[in-house]
Amino acid sequence: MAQLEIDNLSVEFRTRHGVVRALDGVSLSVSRGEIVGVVGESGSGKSVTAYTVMGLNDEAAKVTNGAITMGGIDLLAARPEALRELRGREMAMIFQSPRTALNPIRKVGKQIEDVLQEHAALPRRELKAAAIAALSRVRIPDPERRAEAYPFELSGGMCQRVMIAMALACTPSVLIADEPTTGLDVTTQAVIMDLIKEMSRSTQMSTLLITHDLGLAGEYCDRIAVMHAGHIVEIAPTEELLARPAHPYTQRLLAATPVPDSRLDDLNAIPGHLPDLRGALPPCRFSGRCERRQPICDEAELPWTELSSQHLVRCRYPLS
Amino acid sequence: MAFVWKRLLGTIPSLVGVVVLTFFISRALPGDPAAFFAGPAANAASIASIRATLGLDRPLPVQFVSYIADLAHGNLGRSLTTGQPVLTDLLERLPASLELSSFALLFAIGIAIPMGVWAATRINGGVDHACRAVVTVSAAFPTFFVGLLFVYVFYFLLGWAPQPLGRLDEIAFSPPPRVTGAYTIDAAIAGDWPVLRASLAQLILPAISLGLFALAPIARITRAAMLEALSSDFIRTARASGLPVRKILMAYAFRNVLLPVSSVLGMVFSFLIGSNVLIEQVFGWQGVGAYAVAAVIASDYAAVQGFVLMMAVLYVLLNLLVDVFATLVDPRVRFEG
Amino acid sequence: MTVLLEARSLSKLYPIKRAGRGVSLHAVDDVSLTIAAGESVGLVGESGCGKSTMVRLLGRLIDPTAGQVLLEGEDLTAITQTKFAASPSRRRIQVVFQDATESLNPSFRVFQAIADPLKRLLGLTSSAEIEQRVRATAALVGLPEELLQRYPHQLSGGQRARVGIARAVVVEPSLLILDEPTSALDVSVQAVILRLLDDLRDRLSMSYLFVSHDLNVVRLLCSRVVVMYLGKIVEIAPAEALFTAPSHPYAQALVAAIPDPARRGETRPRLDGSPASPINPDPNICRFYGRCPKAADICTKAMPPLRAVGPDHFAACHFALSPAGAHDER
Amino acid sequence: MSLTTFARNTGYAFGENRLTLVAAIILALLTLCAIFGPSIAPYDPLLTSATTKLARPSLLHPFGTDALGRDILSRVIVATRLDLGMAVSAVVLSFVVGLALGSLAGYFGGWTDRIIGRAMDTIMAFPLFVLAMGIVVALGNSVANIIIATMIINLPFYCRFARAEVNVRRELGYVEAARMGGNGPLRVLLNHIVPNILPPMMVQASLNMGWAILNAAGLSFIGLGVRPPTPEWGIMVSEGASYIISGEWWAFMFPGAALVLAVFSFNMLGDGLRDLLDPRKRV
Repeated sequence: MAQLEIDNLSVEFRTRHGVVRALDGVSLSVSRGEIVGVVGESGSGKSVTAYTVMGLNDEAAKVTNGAITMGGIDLLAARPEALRELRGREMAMIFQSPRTALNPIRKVGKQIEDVLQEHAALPRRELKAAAIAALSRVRIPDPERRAEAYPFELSGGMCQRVMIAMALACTPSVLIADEPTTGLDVTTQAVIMDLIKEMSRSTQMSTLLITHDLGLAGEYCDRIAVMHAGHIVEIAPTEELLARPAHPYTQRLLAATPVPDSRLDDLNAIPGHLPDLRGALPPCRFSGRCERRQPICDEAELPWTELSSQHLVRCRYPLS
Repeated sequence: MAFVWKRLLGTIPSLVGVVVLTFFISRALPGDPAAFFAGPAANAASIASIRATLGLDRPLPVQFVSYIADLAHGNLGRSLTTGQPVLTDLLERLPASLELSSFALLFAIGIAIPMGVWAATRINGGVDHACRAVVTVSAAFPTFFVGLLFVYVFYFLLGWAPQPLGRLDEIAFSPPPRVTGAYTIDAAIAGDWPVLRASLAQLILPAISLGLFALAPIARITRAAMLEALSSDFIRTARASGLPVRKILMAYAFRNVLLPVSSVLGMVFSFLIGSNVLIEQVFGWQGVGAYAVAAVIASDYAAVQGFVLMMAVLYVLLNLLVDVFATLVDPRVRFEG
Repeated sequence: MTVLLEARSLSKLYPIKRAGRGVSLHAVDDVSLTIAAGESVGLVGESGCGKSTMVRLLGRLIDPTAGQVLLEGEDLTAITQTKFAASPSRRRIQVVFQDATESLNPSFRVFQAIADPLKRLLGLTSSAEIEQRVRATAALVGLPEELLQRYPHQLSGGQRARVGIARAVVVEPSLLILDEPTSALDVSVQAVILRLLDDLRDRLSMSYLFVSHDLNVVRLLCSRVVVMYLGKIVEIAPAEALFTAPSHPYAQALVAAIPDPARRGETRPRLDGSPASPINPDPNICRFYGRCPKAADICTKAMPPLRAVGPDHFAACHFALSPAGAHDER
Repeated sequence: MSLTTFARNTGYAFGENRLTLVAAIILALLTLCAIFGPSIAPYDPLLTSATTKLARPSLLHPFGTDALGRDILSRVIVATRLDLGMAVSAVVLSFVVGLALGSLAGYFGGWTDRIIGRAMDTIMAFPLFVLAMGIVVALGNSVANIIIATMIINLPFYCRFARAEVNVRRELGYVEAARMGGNGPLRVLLNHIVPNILPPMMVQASLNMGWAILNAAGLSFIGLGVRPPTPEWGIMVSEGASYIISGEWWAFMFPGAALVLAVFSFNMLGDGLRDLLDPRKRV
């Protein structure tokens, strides 16, 4: 059984202007040591998925359907206190803009100690050494000195390493990385992504990588789920998805993403924009932008089409 | 401790500015001080002689130098009403004002900060509404009016408070032996409990009226800064790391609130010192503020100038304290300094 | 090939007063660069390498500490900032700024935003003519007419990007400097804007200086690429050459860092650590020293100059191979 | 902001926060008093009467009479013009001067900035009310000088606010774009920057108005500026204060309440305006 299992998850946000159906029937699983990418444009619901797993959504969010289990524990049914104890110990998260994600007036070593103190059964005097060990695991040079630094004294890439060290301090079994390299330089991005990949392999951690960059997901993920307007529209092993996209949106997204060998003439835009997630929505939320759309797409329930045991697509007329 | 010295040096321009501006207020602005001192009945000759004795016939730079020299000797001039050196007068009355302001500040901080923090953690809850109401109301009430209302309600109607005539009912009690000059502290030192009780009874209404006005900005900024801190990325990280709520609130959110709060304290001190003048007037408190108002009414020029200068210096020093505190709280300030 | 714009030994130093006299941040340090008429040049490098300062220097928004900017031989740096605003050359270099949201005046309607440069730079006063040109430009960049009366906050990201472009091209510049024009956009919108930009360059026969951190995007639009590192140019190369055979170790690391699904699982050389300080750097130590995998003693003794390593291909590294082959100057 | 969104936001600001609406109505009434005060007032505010000294509030004198038998209601109404007038003129003056100085300092930086900044720092180095006292004493005890003193102690807020806003915008893309578009420094400042900082500054001004009223009234309370028998709220409170301990509350209560009402309304209106301008910044 997969380490992290999201089953038919639906989430709504109550806002001033109506109920936003941010997620609808999202299913996804991550096995031990596996990296699964969740890719989509802004507003597709990929971050909401991550936050819901962590139980970090704000009060306006409401899970209306579905289940999330981690290592057999039902996360949605867990009491807040039990969930809090899981966070940081069994599941951890890293964020974009690592500099602001760290407490600006607390030494980074101390911030890691805070996590260890809460979750690791360590005597107080060993906390500091453990924090330094966590820093050196992510190959921060001179960890003793860096532990004494404040976030503003470190570069963005270094802060992200601190974040990773903090997330991995208690060797969690699930890591959620929410756009971990957005805003970092490409060279730093490569180093950070290498590190995440290495860590997830060496500790058999299940990693969910949230990103808008299909190229990045393509290089680092074992499987990729493509999201559009709160739906997962396609999920497949990376090579399969990149070589044989079955959903029109995936194909469009691939065509719009510049990769090293693409040419400007091949670059294609995706017509239209995300549908308004308030009010009535067709079963296929892409139908308004889809040129292959048939009348039935807006009427009947939308089935999953299984192209292979690993390749699922939520389209009645998948590309072949 | 290097940064403390740095801040100390940083106050020099402020102090220079204060001295220069005070000098200009006293000498270079329209209105002839000599005529002022001479009074309405004076003739040209008497004005000229006063001008000479005051040194006002000399060129401005020379006057400035002698002004600085006087200041260096602690000479702020002599009060027309008391006949004493202004500095002596002021130093004698300063502890009373400091006592009042300190109690007011303690009251304001003691209520405003917990209230602001609590309001921010339960936004739109009961405490939040109460916080907003208190902030709105207390910002709209002039201190002197609040003081008078208190006197009317607690002295005249309810009879709970003693007569608002100064720091101690001197018919029933005699002031404690002077150590700090603050009656409450001196009474405690002397172990004279009845006097301590009596002086506290006198202190409570003016301190609360003064504190209420200072409370609004502190509560407002605490609530806003706490809200901002709670919605910040690093709080999200702390939650994602499963830290306990208490730790998130205190070690993460609240410590980050101290910096904006300390930066508003400068403003609060400014309010306090200003409102102090009005409140002393209302409660017959024998501090520097009441002295200054008496001087204003009696056109006692040197006394008012001395008061302005002393308050400015005090304010600069208080701001220095705030700065040092901010530096201790926030490492970033240390590095920018 | 005629040279449109030439930067000669441009430097921009920002004095750091707190640190004392003579201490300054070397944002751009002795950079020379040419852009030919009709050419599209890419400028890449990590944040803090001096890209944005270059944009402002070449756009004549700030004065260089030393060096010149020449437009078809005319020394623009000899004209003061204030005079330049009114000079005829002003219209010939335009910039499309990063983050279209910040680069549009929130209180100007789209029409005003596009019309303002026409009034100031071309001195147009006839409202009929202004209106005609604004509409023509809006059509050119694919901006529907009904959007002209909107305010920026009523537009989508892609529409704002189009307004930013329209405002810059309405005066028909010779050089358009594009400062990360698509960094805030979703890929689907980015694709449209990139194609629009490519199309406009042909139609209006402009030269481009395209500043970006996304090498895949640079590759699509540019024929030549300039790589900067800590205020210095470390490599200039035809786009294909840079991506297939980068010469400078930094450029190599940069190209190797591009995410590429086709190279999954390969271990590629990675660039670790962070750049040296840009504050008063030692002029005799290669800026890349400390992070460079090839670092040797010579790198701390002399700053490597840009030298030819292939046709139109220059690199500033002691170990870059010269076109003749494997001789190096150790 | 288009007219419709403005209308929607206005409706929102009032609808969401009824206090703003109440404040606007009170301010409208106060403005009427300020303009037509002398003709609305039932009695001559200066008319003394030996027979009706310190009369309790009654139908004849709704707010009672003071120690000289003058009608307090009439005095409170007539004083509106002076109290609001002092505050409004001081705020307008500091708004204009502060905007000008702050914009110049923020846009040109360098020496301009240093000199203006140093001047503002010097003002801010004083406890402001105390400085105002000093200024009025030095310049002479008059209403005009109260306005000048209030203007001076308010100046740093506007100046710093404008400076910060200009400084932020100076580096923004749209200002650089305006320069690219051939606008000279003055035009950039006047056409592109100042219009965008006016709305937040107006909010600042309306929030500041209450404070200006308090300051001016505080100065008259301690006997500066306004001279008896001129009706003015601060001085009326001060005159009424002597009778509290003997229980004649109306002499200080009504002018004090007028003061509170005016300050409260301006504060509420300022809050409402801020919400209108930026609903996210709600505090």
